[in-house]
Amino acid sequence: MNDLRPIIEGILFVSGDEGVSLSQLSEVLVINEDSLVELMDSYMTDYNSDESKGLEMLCYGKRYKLVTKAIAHSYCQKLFEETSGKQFSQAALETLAIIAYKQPVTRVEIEEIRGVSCDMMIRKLLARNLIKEVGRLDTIGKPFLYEVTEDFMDTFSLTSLSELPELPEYQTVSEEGELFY
Amino acid sequence: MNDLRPIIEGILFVSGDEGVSLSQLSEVLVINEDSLVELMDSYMTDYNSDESKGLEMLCYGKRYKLVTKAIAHSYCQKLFEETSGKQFSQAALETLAIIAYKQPVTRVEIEEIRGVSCDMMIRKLLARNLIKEVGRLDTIGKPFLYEVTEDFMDTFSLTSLSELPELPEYQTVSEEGELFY
Amino acid sequence: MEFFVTIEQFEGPLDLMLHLIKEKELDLFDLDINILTQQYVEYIHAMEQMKLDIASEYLLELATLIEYKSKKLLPNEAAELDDNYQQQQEVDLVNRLIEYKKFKEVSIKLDDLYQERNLKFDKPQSEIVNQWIDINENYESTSAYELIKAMNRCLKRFQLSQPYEVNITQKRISIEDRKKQLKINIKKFNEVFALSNTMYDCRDLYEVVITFLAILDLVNENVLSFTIKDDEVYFKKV
Repeated sequence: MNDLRPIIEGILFVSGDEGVSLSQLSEVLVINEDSLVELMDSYMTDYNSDESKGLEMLCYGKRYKLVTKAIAHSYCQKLFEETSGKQFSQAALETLAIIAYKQPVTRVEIEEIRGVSCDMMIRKLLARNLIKEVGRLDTIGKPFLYEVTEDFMDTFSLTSLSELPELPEYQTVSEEGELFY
Repeated sequence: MNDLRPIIEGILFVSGDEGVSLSQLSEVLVINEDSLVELMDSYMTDYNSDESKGLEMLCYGKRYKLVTKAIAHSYCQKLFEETSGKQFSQAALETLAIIAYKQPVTRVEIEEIRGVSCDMMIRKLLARNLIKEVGRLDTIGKPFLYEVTEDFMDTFSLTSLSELPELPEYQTVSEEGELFY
Repeated sequence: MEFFVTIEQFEGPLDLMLHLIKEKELDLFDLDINILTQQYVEYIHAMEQMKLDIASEYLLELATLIEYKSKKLLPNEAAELDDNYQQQQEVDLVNRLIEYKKFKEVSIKLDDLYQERNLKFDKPQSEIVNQWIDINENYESTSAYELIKAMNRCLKRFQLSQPYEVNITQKRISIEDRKKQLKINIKKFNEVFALSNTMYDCRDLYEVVITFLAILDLVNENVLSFTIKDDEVYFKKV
Protein backbone atom coordinates (compact mmCIF):
# COMPACT_ATOMS: atom_id res chain seq x y z
CA MET A 1 0.00 0.00 0.00
CA ASN A 2 2.97 2.26 0.58
CA ASP A 3 3.44 2.69 -3.14
CA LEU A 4 0.24 4.73 -3.09
CA ARG A 5 1.84 7.35 -0.89
CA PRO A 6 3.80 9.21 -3.59
CA ILE A 7 0.70 9.19 -5.76
CA ILE A 8 -1.38 10.67 -2.96
CA GLU A 9 1.23 13.32 -2.29
CA GLY A 10 1.21 14.19 -5.98
CA ILE A 11 -2.56 14.46 -6.10
CA LEU A 12 -2.69 16.66 -3.01
CA PHE A 13 0.01 18.88 -4.44
CA VAL A 14 -1.77 19.42 -7.75
CA SER A 15 -5.08 20.10 -6.03
CA GLY A 16 -3.59 22.91 -3.99
CA ASP A 17 -5.74 25.03 -1.71
CA GLU A 18 -8.96 23.28 -2.68
CA GLY A 19 -7.71 20.01 -1.30
CA VAL A 20 -9.17 16.64 -2.21
CA SER A 21 -12.11 14.90 -0.59
CA LEU A 22 -11.94 11.40 0.80
CA SER A 23 -14.52 10.23 -1.73
CA GLN A 24 -12.60 11.70 -4.66
CA LEU A 25 -9.40 10.00 -3.51
CA SER A 26 -11.20 6.74 -2.96
CA GLU A 27 -12.59 6.90 -6.48
CA VAL A 28 -9.37 7.61 -8.34
CA LEU A 29 -7.26 5.25 -6.27
CA VAL A 30 -9.94 2.55 -6.53
CA ILE A 31 -9.81 1.75 -2.87
CA ASN A 32 -12.74 1.72 -0.45
CA GLU A 33 -13.13 4.64 1.91
CA ASP A 34 -12.56 2.69 5.11
CA SER A 35 -9.22 1.31 3.99
CA LEU A 36 -8.32 4.71 2.63
CA VAL A 37 -9.01 6.43 5.95
CA GLU A 38 -6.68 3.96 7.62
CA LEU A 39 -4.06 4.49 4.94
CA MET A 40 -4.37 8.26 5.18
CA ASP A 41 -4.18 8.22 8.97
CA SER A 42 -0.89 6.39 9.01
CA TYR A 43 0.48 8.35 6.06
CA MET A 44 -0.45 11.61 7.72
CA THR A 45 1.20 10.59 10.99
CA ASP A 46 4.41 9.66 9.20
CA TYR A 47 4.27 12.69 6.96
CA ASN A 48 3.76 15.19 9.72
CA SER A 49 6.41 13.73 12.00
CA ASP A 50 9.09 13.83 9.30
CA GLU A 51 11.25 16.79 10.25
CA SER A 52 13.04 16.86 6.93
CA LYS A 53 9.81 17.92 5.26
CA GLY A 54 8.69 21.51 4.86
CA LEU A 55 5.12 20.46 4.21
CA GLU A 56 2.35 19.22 6.39
CA MET A 57 -0.81 17.28 5.62
CA LEU A 58 -4.09 18.62 6.93
CA CYS A 59 -7.43 16.90 7.24
CA TYR A 60 -10.53 19.02 7.65
CA GLY A 61 -14.06 17.84 7.22
CA LYS A 62 -13.37 14.93 4.95
CA ARG A 63 -10.86 16.75 2.80
CA TYR A 64 -7.11 16.54 2.74
CA LYS A 65 -4.62 19.15 1.66
CA LEU A 66 -0.96 20.06 1.89
CA VAL A 67 0.26 23.26 3.50
CA THR A 68 3.66 24.58 4.50
CA LYS A 69 4.89 24.04 8.02
CA ALA A 70 4.90 27.02 10.34
CA ILE A 71 8.73 27.19 10.30
CA ALA A 72 8.69 28.47 6.74
CA HIS A 73 6.16 31.15 7.55
CA SER A 74 8.44 34.10 8.15
CA TYR A 75 10.45 33.32 5.02
CA CYS A 76 7.41 32.96 2.82
CA GLN A 77 6.04 36.15 4.24
CA LYS A 78 9.20 37.96 3.27
CA LEU A 79 8.97 36.55 -0.19
CA PHE A 80 5.33 37.13 -0.93
CA GLU A 81 4.27 40.12 1.08
CA GLU A 82 1.64 37.80 2.43
CA THR A 83 -1.20 39.59 4.12
CA SER A 84 -1.46 37.26 7.05
CA GLY A 85 -1.96 40.32 9.20
CA LYS A 86 -5.61 39.76 8.40
CA GLN A 87 -7.50 39.12 11.58
CA PHE A 88 -11.02 38.24 12.55
CA SER A 89 -12.92 40.81 14.53
CA GLN A 90 -14.34 39.79 17.87
CA ALA A 91 -17.84 40.07 16.39
CA ALA A 92 -16.93 37.70 13.54
CA LEU A 93 -15.40 35.17 15.93
CA GLU A 94 -18.41 35.24 18.24
CA THR A 95 -20.83 34.76 15.38
CA LEU A 96 -18.78 31.90 13.97
CA ALA A 97 -18.51 30.28 17.39
CA ILE A 98 -22.26 30.38 17.92
CA ILE A 99 -22.94 28.87 14.51
CA ALA A 100 -20.30 26.16 14.93
CA TYR A 101 -21.59 25.04 18.33
CA LYS A 102 -25.31 25.40 17.68
CA GLN A 103 -25.66 24.55 14.03
CA PRO A 104 -28.01 24.49 12.25
CA VAL A 105 -29.03 27.82 13.64
CA THR A 106 -31.09 30.83 12.52
CA ARG A 107 -30.05 34.45 12.52
CA VAL A 108 -32.52 35.24 15.28
CA GLU A 109 -31.00 32.61 17.56
CA ILE A 110 -27.55 34.07 16.98
CA GLU A 111 -28.83 37.55 17.70
CA GLU A 112 -30.46 36.39 20.91
CA ILE A 113 -27.16 35.14 22.20
CA ARG A 114 -25.07 38.08 21.03
CA GLY A 115 -27.66 40.69 21.91
CA VAL A 116 -26.97 42.61 18.70
CA SER A 117 -28.08 42.49 15.10
CA CYS A 118 -26.00 40.06 13.01
CA ASP A 119 -27.43 40.60 9.56
CA MET A 120 -24.37 42.25 8.01
CA MET A 121 -21.99 39.90 9.75
CA ILE A 122 -23.80 36.86 8.41
CA ARG A 123 -23.62 38.22 4.91
CA LYS A 124 -19.90 38.83 5.26
CA LEU A 125 -19.30 35.34 6.60
CA LEU A 126 -21.35 33.88 3.73
CA ALA A 127 -19.27 35.87 1.28
CA ARG A 128 -16.09 34.55 2.88
CA ASN A 129 -17.52 31.05 2.49
CA LEU A 130 -17.08 30.37 6.21
CA ILE A 131 -20.77 29.63 6.71
CA LYS A 132 -23.51 28.40 4.39
CA GLU A 133 -27.28 28.29 4.20
CA VAL A 134 -28.54 24.76 4.69
CA GLY A 135 -32.27 25.20 4.27
CA ARG A 136 -35.03 27.00 6.11
CA LEU A 137 -36.67 26.47 9.45
CA ASP A 138 -40.33 25.55 9.15
CA THR A 139 -41.68 28.42 11.19
CA ILE A 140 -43.04 31.93 10.66
CA GLY A 141 -40.98 33.74 8.06
CA LYS A 142 -39.14 30.53 7.12
CA PRO A 143 -35.77 31.80 8.33
CA PHE A 144 -32.56 30.42 6.85
CA LEU A 145 -30.57 27.90 8.83
CA TYR A 146 -26.80 28.34 8.90
CA GLU A 147 -23.94 25.94 9.32
CA VAL A 148 -20.18 26.32 9.10
CA THR A 149 -18.39 25.17 5.96
CA GLU A 150 -15.34 23.04 5.24
CA ASP A 151 -13.47 26.28 4.70
CA PHE A 152 -14.31 27.17 8.28
CA MET A 153 -12.78 23.92 9.49
CA ASP A 154 -9.69 24.53 7.41
CA THR A 155 -9.41 28.11 8.65
CA PHE A 156 -9.52 27.00 12.27
CA SER A 157 -7.47 23.78 11.89
CA LEU A 158 -10.32 21.46 12.76
CA THR A 159 -10.52 17.91 11.47
CA SER A 160 -14.14 17.74 12.56
CA LEU A 161 -16.49 19.83 14.65
CA SER A 162 -15.93 17.46 17.56
CA GLU A 163 -12.48 19.02 17.79
CA LEU A 164 -13.91 22.41 18.65
CA PRO A 165 -12.56 23.70 21.96
CA GLU A 166 -14.91 22.67 24.71
CA LEU A 167 -17.53 25.23 25.55
CA PRO A 168 -16.99 26.44 29.11
CA GLU A 169 -19.61 24.97 31.44
CA TYR A 170 -21.26 27.39 33.74
CA GLN A 171 -24.11 26.76 36.04
CA THR A 172 -27.22 28.43 34.81
CA VAL A 173 -29.82 29.74 37.17
CA SER A 174 -33.25 28.15 37.34
CA GLU A 175 -36.45 30.08 37.78
CA GLU A 176 -36.59 29.23 41.44
CA GLY A 177 -33.24 30.87 41.81
CA GLU A 178 -31.49 27.57 42.35
CA LEU A 179 -28.42 26.59 40.51
CA PHE A 180 -28.47 23.62 38.24
CA TYR A 181 -26.03 22.08 35.85
CA MET B 1 22.68 23.86 6.36
CA ASN B 2 20.28 20.94 6.17
CA ASP B 3 17.86 22.73 8.42
CA LEU B 4 17.23 25.08 5.51
CA ARG B 5 15.80 22.27 3.44
CA PRO B 6 12.31 22.17 4.97
CA ILE B 7 12.16 25.93 4.65
CA ILE B 8 13.15 25.78 1.00
CA GLU B 9 10.57 23.07 0.34
CA GLY B 10 7.94 25.29 1.96
CA ILE B 11 8.90 28.29 -0.15
CA LEU B 12 8.89 26.30 -3.38
CA PHE B 13 5.51 24.83 -2.46
CA VAL B 14 3.89 28.20 -1.86
CA SER B 15 5.28 29.67 -5.04
CA GLY B 16 3.47 26.98 -7.03
CA ASP B 17 3.59 27.08 -10.82
CA GLU B 18 5.64 30.26 -10.82
CA GLY B 19 8.55 28.87 -8.89
CA VAL B 20 11.19 30.96 -7.20
CA SER B 21 14.32 32.48 -8.67
CA LEU B 22 17.76 31.85 -7.27
CA SER B 23 18.12 35.52 -6.39
CA GLN B 24 14.82 35.58 -4.53
CA LEU B 25 15.81 32.51 -2.53
CA SER B 26 19.21 33.92 -1.81
CA GLU B 27 17.74 37.14 -0.52
CA VAL B 28 15.10 35.52 1.64
CA LEU B 29 17.43 32.94 3.12
CA VAL B 30 20.24 35.48 3.51
CA ILE B 31 22.74 33.23 1.85
CA ASN B 32 24.97 34.12 -1.07
CA GLU B 33 24.05 32.74 -4.47
CA ASP B 34 27.12 30.56 -4.88
CA SER B 35 26.59 28.71 -1.62
CA LEU B 36 22.91 28.47 -2.41
CA VAL B 37 23.52 26.85 -5.79
CA GLU B 38 25.64 24.23 -4.07
CA LEU B 39 23.01 23.70 -1.42
CA MET B 40 20.24 23.45 -3.99
CA ASP B 41 22.20 21.01 -6.14
CA SER B 42 22.62 18.54 -3.34
CA TYR B 43 19.10 19.07 -2.03
CA MET B 44 17.68 18.48 -5.49
CA THR B 45 19.68 15.31 -5.97
CA ASP B 46 18.46 13.93 -2.65
CA TYR B 47 14.93 15.14 -3.22
CA ASN B 48 14.55 13.62 -6.64
CA SER B 49 16.06 10.28 -5.74
CA ASP B 50 13.70 9.79 -2.82
CA GLU B 51 11.14 7.32 -4.10
CA SER B 52 8.78 7.90 -1.22
CA LYS B 53 8.09 11.38 -2.50
CA GLY B 54 5.37 12.24 -4.97
CA LEU B 55 6.99 15.53 -5.85
CA GLU B 56 9.99 16.46 -7.86
CA MET B 57 12.17 19.54 -7.84
CA LEU B 58 12.90 21.24 -11.14
CA CYS B 59 15.45 23.87 -12.01
CA TYR B 60 15.20 25.77 -15.22
CA GLY B 61 16.95 28.99 -15.99
CA LYS B 62 17.68 30.15 -12.52
CA ARG B 63 14.26 29.25 -11.16
CA TYR B 64 13.29 26.36 -8.96
CA LYS B 65 9.91 24.79 -8.59
CA LEU B 66 8.10 21.70 -7.38
CA VAL B 67 5.95 19.55 -9.63
CA THR B 68 4.10 16.28 -9.27
CA LYS B 69 6.01 13.21 -10.41
CA ALA B 70 4.82 11.61 -13.60
CA ILE B 71 3.50 8.49 -11.81
CA ALA B 72 0.75 10.54 -10.22
CA HIS B 73 -0.30 12.24 -13.43
CA SER B 74 -2.78 9.71 -14.72
CA TYR B 75 -4.50 9.68 -11.33
CA CYS B 76 -4.67 13.46 -11.19
CA GLN B 77 -6.07 13.52 -14.67
CA LYS B 78 -8.75 11.02 -13.73
CA LEU B 79 -9.56 13.01 -10.62
CA PHE B 80 -10.18 16.24 -12.42
CA GLU B 81 -11.87 14.71 -15.43
CA GLU B 82 -14.27 12.54 -13.52
CA THR B 83 -15.12 14.35 -10.39
CA SER B 84 -15.29 17.81 -11.78
CA GLY B 85 -16.96 16.91 -15.03
CA LYS B 86 -20.02 19.05 -14.84
CA GLN B 87 -18.68 21.59 -12.49
CA PHE B 88 -16.85 24.69 -13.37
CA SER B 89 -13.11 24.45 -13.09
CA GLN B 90 -11.46 26.85 -10.68
CA ALA B 91 -10.01 28.66 -13.66
CA ALA B 92 -13.41 29.07 -15.29
CA LEU B 93 -15.00 30.30 -12.07
CA GLU B 94 -12.20 32.75 -11.45
CA THR B 95 -12.41 34.17 -14.94
CA LEU B 96 -16.18 34.48 -14.71
CA ALA B 97 -15.98 36.08 -11.28
CA ILE B 98 -13.54 38.71 -12.48
CA ILE B 99 -15.69 39.54 -15.49
CA ALA B 100 -18.88 39.68 -13.42
CA TYR B 101 -17.38 41.94 -10.78
CA LYS B 102 -15.34 44.16 -13.05
CA GLN B 103 -17.23 44.25 -16.33
CA PRO B 104 -16.71 45.55 -18.93
CA VAL B 105 -13.19 44.27 -18.77
CA THR B 106 -10.40 43.38 -21.19
CA ARG B 107 -8.47 40.13 -21.38
CA VAL B 108 -5.33 41.87 -20.16
CA GLU B 109 -7.10 43.13 -17.05
CA ILE B 110 -8.36 39.62 -16.30
CA GLU B 111 -4.90 38.21 -16.78
CA GLU B 112 -3.41 40.79 -14.45
CA ILE B 113 -5.70 39.69 -11.66
CA ARG B 114 -5.49 35.95 -12.33
CA GLY B 115 -1.78 36.09 -12.97
CA VAL B 116 -2.02 33.63 -15.86
CA SER B 117 -2.92 33.70 -19.50
CA CYS B 118 -6.68 33.49 -20.06
CA ASP B 119 -6.88 33.37 -23.81
CA MET B 120 -8.11 29.80 -24.10
CA MET B 121 -10.45 30.17 -21.18
CA ILE B 122 -12.08 33.26 -22.65
CA ARG B 123 -12.61 31.46 -25.93
CA LYS B 124 -14.21 28.55 -24.09
CA LEU B 125 -16.49 30.81 -22.10
CA LEU B 126 -17.47 32.69 -25.26
CA ALA B 127 -18.24 29.39 -26.97
CA ARG B 128 -20.41 28.38 -24.03
CA ASN B 129 -22.18 31.73 -24.22
CA LEU B 130 -21.39 32.61 -20.62
CA ILE B 131 -19.60 35.81 -21.63
CA LYS B 132 -19.88 38.09 -24.64
CA GLU B 133 -17.87 40.77 -26.42
CA VAL B 134 -19.41 44.20 -25.93
CA GLY B 135 -17.12 46.43 -27.98
CA ARG B 136 -13.51 47.46 -27.90
CA LEU B 137 -11.50 49.63 -25.58
CA ASP B 138 -10.13 52.73 -27.26
CA THR B 139 -6.50 52.07 -26.53
CA ILE B 140 -3.47 50.45 -28.17
CA GLY B 141 -4.55 47.28 -29.91
CA LYS B 142 -8.24 48.05 -29.39
CA PRO B 143 -8.80 45.08 -27.10
CA PHE B 144 -12.23 43.51 -26.75
CA LEU B 145 -14.32 44.27 -23.70
CA TYR B 146 -16.15 41.37 -22.08
CA GLU B 147 -19.30 41.12 -20.03
CA VAL B 148 -21.31 38.21 -18.67
CA THR B 149 -24.45 37.04 -20.48
CA GLU B 150 -28.02 36.12 -19.61
CA ASP B 151 -26.95 32.48 -19.60
CA PHE B 152 -24.43 33.34 -16.95
CA MET B 153 -27.14 34.93 -14.82
CA ASP B 154 -29.27 31.82 -15.26
CA THR B 155 -26.49 29.48 -14.32
CA PHE B 156 -25.77 31.37 -11.11
CA SER B 157 -29.44 32.09 -10.35
CA LEU B 158 -28.97 35.84 -10.42
CA THR B 159 -31.60 38.31 -11.55
CA SER B 160 -29.14 41.17 -11.66
CA LEU B 161 -25.45 41.67 -11.04
CA SER B 162 -26.30 43.76 -8.00
CA GLU B 163 -27.27 40.46 -6.40
CA LEU B 164 -23.71 39.23 -6.51
CA PRO B 165 -22.43 38.57 -3.01
CA GLU B 166 -20.56 41.52 -1.67
CA LEU B 167 -16.84 41.23 -2.11
CA PRO B 168 -15.03 41.17 1.22
CA GLU B 169 -12.79 44.15 1.53
CA TYR B 170 -9.21 43.38 0.84
CA GLN B 171 -6.34 45.25 2.26
CA THR B 172 -3.90 46.60 -0.17
CA VAL B 173 -0.50 45.06 0.06
CA SER B 174 1.01 47.78 2.18
CA GLU B 175 -1.61 47.86 4.88
CA GLU B 176 -1.14 45.47 7.72
CA GLY B 177 -2.85 44.30 10.81
CA GLU B 178 -6.23 45.64 9.92
CA LEU B 179 -9.43 43.88 10.73
CA PHE B 180 -11.18 41.70 8.21
CA TYR B 181 -14.54 43.20 8.78
CA MET C 1 -17.23 59.21 37.65
CA GLU C 2 -14.80 58.58 34.85
CA PHE C 3 -15.09 56.05 32.06
CA PHE C 4 -12.01 55.01 30.24
CA VAL C 5 -13.66 52.50 28.01
CA THR C 6 -15.77 53.72 25.12
CA ILE C 7 -18.83 51.98 23.89
CA GLU C 8 -17.29 51.07 20.54
CA GLN C 9 -15.12 48.58 22.33
CA PHE C 10 -18.09 46.43 23.23
CA GLU C 11 -19.77 43.84 21.09
CA GLY C 12 -23.19 44.81 22.39
CA PRO C 13 -25.11 45.40 25.63
CA LEU C 14 -24.32 41.95 27.00
CA ASP C 15 -20.62 42.50 26.45
CA LEU C 16 -20.88 45.85 28.21
CA MET C 17 -22.69 44.26 31.15
CA LEU C 18 -20.04 41.57 31.46
CA HIS C 19 -17.43 44.31 31.51
CA LEU C 20 -19.28 46.18 34.28
CA ILE C 21 -19.71 42.98 36.27
CA LYS C 22 -16.01 42.30 36.06
CA GLU C 23 -14.98 45.88 36.74
CA LYS C 24 -17.26 46.26 39.75
CA GLU C 25 -16.33 42.79 40.97
CA LEU C 26 -19.91 41.65 40.97
CA ASP C 27 -20.71 37.97 41.10
CA LEU C 28 -22.27 36.87 37.83
CA PHE C 29 -23.70 33.79 39.46
CA ASP C 30 -25.29 35.67 42.31
CA LEU C 31 -25.96 38.88 40.57
CA ASP C 32 -27.41 41.93 42.23
CA ILE C 33 -29.31 43.33 39.32
CA ASN C 34 -29.91 46.59 41.11
CA ILE C 35 -26.25 47.40 41.16
CA LEU C 36 -25.75 46.25 37.59
CA THR C 37 -28.68 48.34 36.43
CA GLN C 38 -27.32 51.39 38.18
CA GLN C 39 -23.88 50.90 36.64
CA TYR C 40 -25.32 50.34 33.21
CA VAL C 41 -27.51 53.44 33.38
CA GLU C 42 -24.59 55.57 34.52
CA TYR C 43 -22.41 54.25 31.78
CA ILE C 44 -24.93 54.89 29.02
CA HIS C 45 -25.60 58.36 30.33
CA ALA C 46 -21.91 59.16 30.41
CA MET C 47 -21.56 57.95 26.84
CA GLU C 48 -24.49 60.07 25.80
CA GLN C 49 -22.87 63.11 27.38
CA MET C 50 -19.76 62.40 25.36
CA LYS C 51 -22.05 62.63 22.33
CA LEU C 52 -21.26 59.12 21.25
CA ASP C 53 -23.69 57.34 19.00
CA ILE C 54 -25.24 54.56 20.96
CA ALA C 55 -26.74 51.70 19.00
CA SER C 56 -30.40 50.95 19.60
CA GLU C 57 -29.52 47.58 21.15
CA TYR C 58 -27.93 49.31 24.10
CA LEU C 59 -30.94 51.56 24.57
CA LEU C 60 -33.36 48.65 24.36
CA GLU C 61 -31.48 46.88 27.12
CA LEU C 62 -31.39 50.12 29.06
CA ALA C 63 -35.18 50.42 28.87
CA THR C 64 -35.61 46.87 30.12
CA LEU C 65 -33.29 47.45 33.04
CA ILE C 66 -34.97 50.69 33.98
CA GLU C 67 -38.34 49.02 33.84
CA TYR C 68 -37.01 46.34 36.11
CA LYS C 69 -35.56 48.82 38.54
CA SER C 70 -38.63 51.05 38.68
CA LYS C 71 -40.86 48.08 39.39
CA LYS C 72 -38.67 47.14 42.31
CA LEU C 73 -38.91 50.64 43.69
CA LEU C 74 -42.68 50.68 43.58
CA PRO C 75 -44.46 49.93 46.86
CA ASN C 76 -45.08 46.23 46.98
CA GLU C 77 -48.83 46.31 46.49
CA ALA C 78 -48.78 44.66 43.13
CA ALA C 79 -49.95 41.11 42.74
CA GLU C 80 -47.71 38.18 43.50
CA LEU C 81 -47.75 37.41 39.83
CA ASP C 82 -45.63 40.45 39.27
CA ASP C 83 -43.16 39.13 41.73
CA ASN C 84 -42.75 36.00 39.71
CA TYR C 85 -42.36 38.11 36.62
CA GLN C 86 -39.60 40.02 38.36
CA GLN C 87 -37.76 36.91 39.29
CA GLN C 88 -38.17 35.43 35.85
CA GLN C 89 -36.72 38.55 34.28
CA GLU C 90 -33.76 38.46 36.58
CA VAL C 91 -33.08 34.81 35.87
CA ASP C 92 -33.41 35.39 32.15
CA LEU C 93 -30.87 38.18 32.13
CA VAL C 94 -28.33 36.20 34.14
CA ASN C 95 -28.75 33.20 31.87
CA ARG C 96 -28.31 35.33 28.80
CA LEU C 97 -25.14 36.78 30.27
CA ILE C 98 -23.83 33.33 31.10
CA GLU C 99 -24.64 32.02 27.63
CA TYR C 100 -23.01 34.99 25.97
CA LYS C 101 -19.94 34.70 28.20
CA LYS C 102 -19.44 31.10 27.09
CA PHE C 103 -19.26 32.06 23.43
CA LYS C 104 -17.15 35.09 24.10
CA GLU C 105 -14.61 32.91 25.85
CA VAL C 106 -14.61 30.16 23.27
CA SER C 107 -14.16 32.66 20.46
CA ILE C 108 -10.79 33.57 21.95
CA LYS C 109 -9.77 29.93 21.64
CA LEU C 110 -10.98 29.89 18.06
CA ASP C 111 -8.79 32.86 17.40
CA ASP C 112 -5.79 30.93 18.76
CA LEU C 113 -6.55 28.12 16.34
CA TYR C 114 -6.77 30.63 13.53
CA GLN C 115 -3.43 32.20 14.41
CA GLU C 116 -1.84 28.77 14.40
CA ARG C 117 -3.34 27.85 11.04
CA ASN C 118 -2.37 31.23 9.70
CA LEU C 119 1.28 30.26 9.92
CA LYS C 120 0.78 27.59 7.29
CA PHE C 121 0.45 28.49 3.65
CA ASP C 122 -1.67 26.98 0.92
CA LYS C 123 -0.67 26.80 -2.66
CA PRO C 124 -3.00 27.48 -5.59
CA GLN C 125 -4.23 24.60 -7.67
CA SER C 126 -1.71 23.74 -10.37
CA GLU C 127 -2.48 25.23 -13.76
CA ILE C 128 -2.08 21.85 -15.41
CA VAL C 129 -5.46 20.93 -14.00
CA ASN C 130 -7.08 23.17 -16.59
CA GLN C 131 -5.96 20.83 -19.32
CA TRP C 132 -7.76 17.96 -17.68
CA ILE C 133 -11.10 19.54 -17.21
CA ASP C 134 -13.48 19.24 -20.10
CA ILE C 135 -15.55 22.33 -19.84
CA ASN C 136 -17.68 21.64 -22.86
CA GLU C 137 -20.28 19.84 -20.82
CA ASN C 138 -23.48 21.38 -19.64
CA TYR C 139 -22.88 23.13 -16.42
CA GLU C 140 -24.89 22.39 -13.38
CA SER C 141 -26.45 25.45 -11.85
CA THR C 142 -23.96 26.86 -9.39
CA SER C 143 -24.26 29.09 -6.36
CA ALA C 144 -23.21 32.68 -6.78
CA TYR C 145 -21.08 32.19 -3.70
CA GLU C 146 -18.85 29.99 -5.84
CA LEU C 147 -18.09 33.15 -7.76
CA ILE C 148 -17.05 35.09 -4.74
CA LYS C 149 -14.97 32.17 -3.60
CA ALA C 150 -13.25 32.22 -6.96
CA MET C 151 -12.81 35.97 -6.78
CA ASN C 152 -11.33 35.66 -3.32
CA ARG C 153 -8.86 33.12 -4.58
CA CYS C 154 -7.82 35.46 -7.35
CA LEU C 155 -7.42 38.43 -5.09
CA LYS C 156 -5.47 36.44 -2.55
CA ARG C 157 -3.21 35.10 -5.25
CA PHE C 158 -2.95 38.55 -6.77
CA GLN C 159 -1.56 39.74 -3.48
CA LEU C 160 0.70 36.73 -3.16
CA SER C 161 2.11 37.30 -6.59
CA GLN C 162 2.83 40.96 -6.14
CA PRO C 163 6.22 40.58 -7.68
CA TYR C 164 9.00 40.53 -5.20
CA GLU C 165 11.17 42.29 -7.76
CA VAL C 166 9.19 45.43 -7.09
CA ASN C 167 10.64 45.48 -3.63
CA ILE C 168 14.12 45.18 -4.97
CA THR C 169 13.74 48.22 -7.18
CA GLN C 170 12.43 50.10 -4.21
CA LYS C 171 15.63 49.40 -2.38
CA ARG C 172 17.33 51.78 -4.81
CA ILE C 173 20.63 50.76 -6.17
CA SER C 174 23.56 53.00 -5.29
CA ILE C 175 25.93 54.56 -7.83
CA GLU C 176 28.74 52.35 -6.52
CA ASP C 177 26.69 49.19 -7.03
CA ARG C 178 25.58 50.33 -10.45
CA LYS C 179 29.23 50.89 -11.40
CA LYS C 180 30.02 47.30 -10.41
CA GLN C 181 27.10 46.06 -12.49
CA LEU C 182 28.16 48.16 -15.45
CA LYS C 183 31.72 46.86 -15.31
CA ILE C 184 30.32 43.35 -15.65
CA ASN C 185 27.78 44.32 -18.29
CA ILE C 186 30.21 46.10 -20.58
CA LYS C 187 32.39 43.02 -20.84
CA LYS C 188 29.59 41.62 -22.99
CA PHE C 189 29.39 44.74 -25.12
CA ASN C 190 31.28 45.50 -28.32
CA GLU C 191 34.42 47.56 -28.14
CA VAL C 192 32.38 50.67 -28.85
CA PHE C 193 28.87 50.98 -27.51
CA ALA C 194 26.16 53.59 -27.26
CA LEU C 195 24.91 55.17 -24.07
CA SER C 196 21.51 53.60 -24.70
CA ASN C 197 23.15 50.14 -24.51
CA THR C 198 24.03 50.74 -20.90
CA MET C 199 20.44 51.52 -20.06
CA TYR C 200 18.92 48.29 -21.40
CA ASP C 201 18.16 46.90 -17.96
CA CYS C 202 16.82 50.11 -16.45
CA ARG C 203 13.29 49.87 -15.18
CA ASP C 204 12.57 53.45 -14.27
CA LEU C 205 13.86 56.98 -14.49
CA TYR C 206 15.77 56.65 -11.25
CA GLU C 207 17.83 53.82 -12.63
CA VAL C 208 18.50 55.72 -15.84
CA VAL C 209 19.83 58.64 -13.83
CA ILE C 210 21.93 56.39 -11.59
CA THR C 211 23.32 54.65 -14.65
CA PHE C 212 24.25 57.95 -16.23
CA LEU C 213 26.00 59.11 -13.07
CA ALA C 214 27.82 55.78 -12.84
CA ILE C 215 28.96 56.13 -16.43
CA LEU C 216 30.26 59.63 -15.74
CA ASP C 217 32.17 58.21 -12.81
CA LEU C 218 33.66 55.46 -14.96
CA VAL C 219 34.77 58.06 -17.49
CA ASN C 220 36.25 60.06 -14.67
CA GLU C 221 38.12 56.97 -13.47
CA ASN C 222 39.42 56.41 -16.99
CA VAL C 223 37.68 53.11 -17.36
CA LEU C 224 35.78 54.48 -20.34
CA SER C 225 36.40 57.14 -22.93
CA PHE C 226 33.63 58.76 -24.92
CA THR C 227 32.84 60.50 -28.15
CA ILE C 228 29.72 62.22 -29.42
CA LYS C 229 28.48 61.51 -32.90
CA ASP C 230 25.17 62.75 -34.27
CA ASP C 231 22.91 62.71 -31.26
CA GLU C 232 24.31 59.61 -29.59
CA VAL C 233 27.11 59.31 -27.07
CA TYR C 234 29.50 56.44 -27.73
CA PHE C 235 31.85 54.85 -25.23
CA LYS C 236 34.98 52.87 -25.64
CA LYS C 237 36.62 50.62 -23.08
CA VAL C 238 40.03 52.01 -22.15
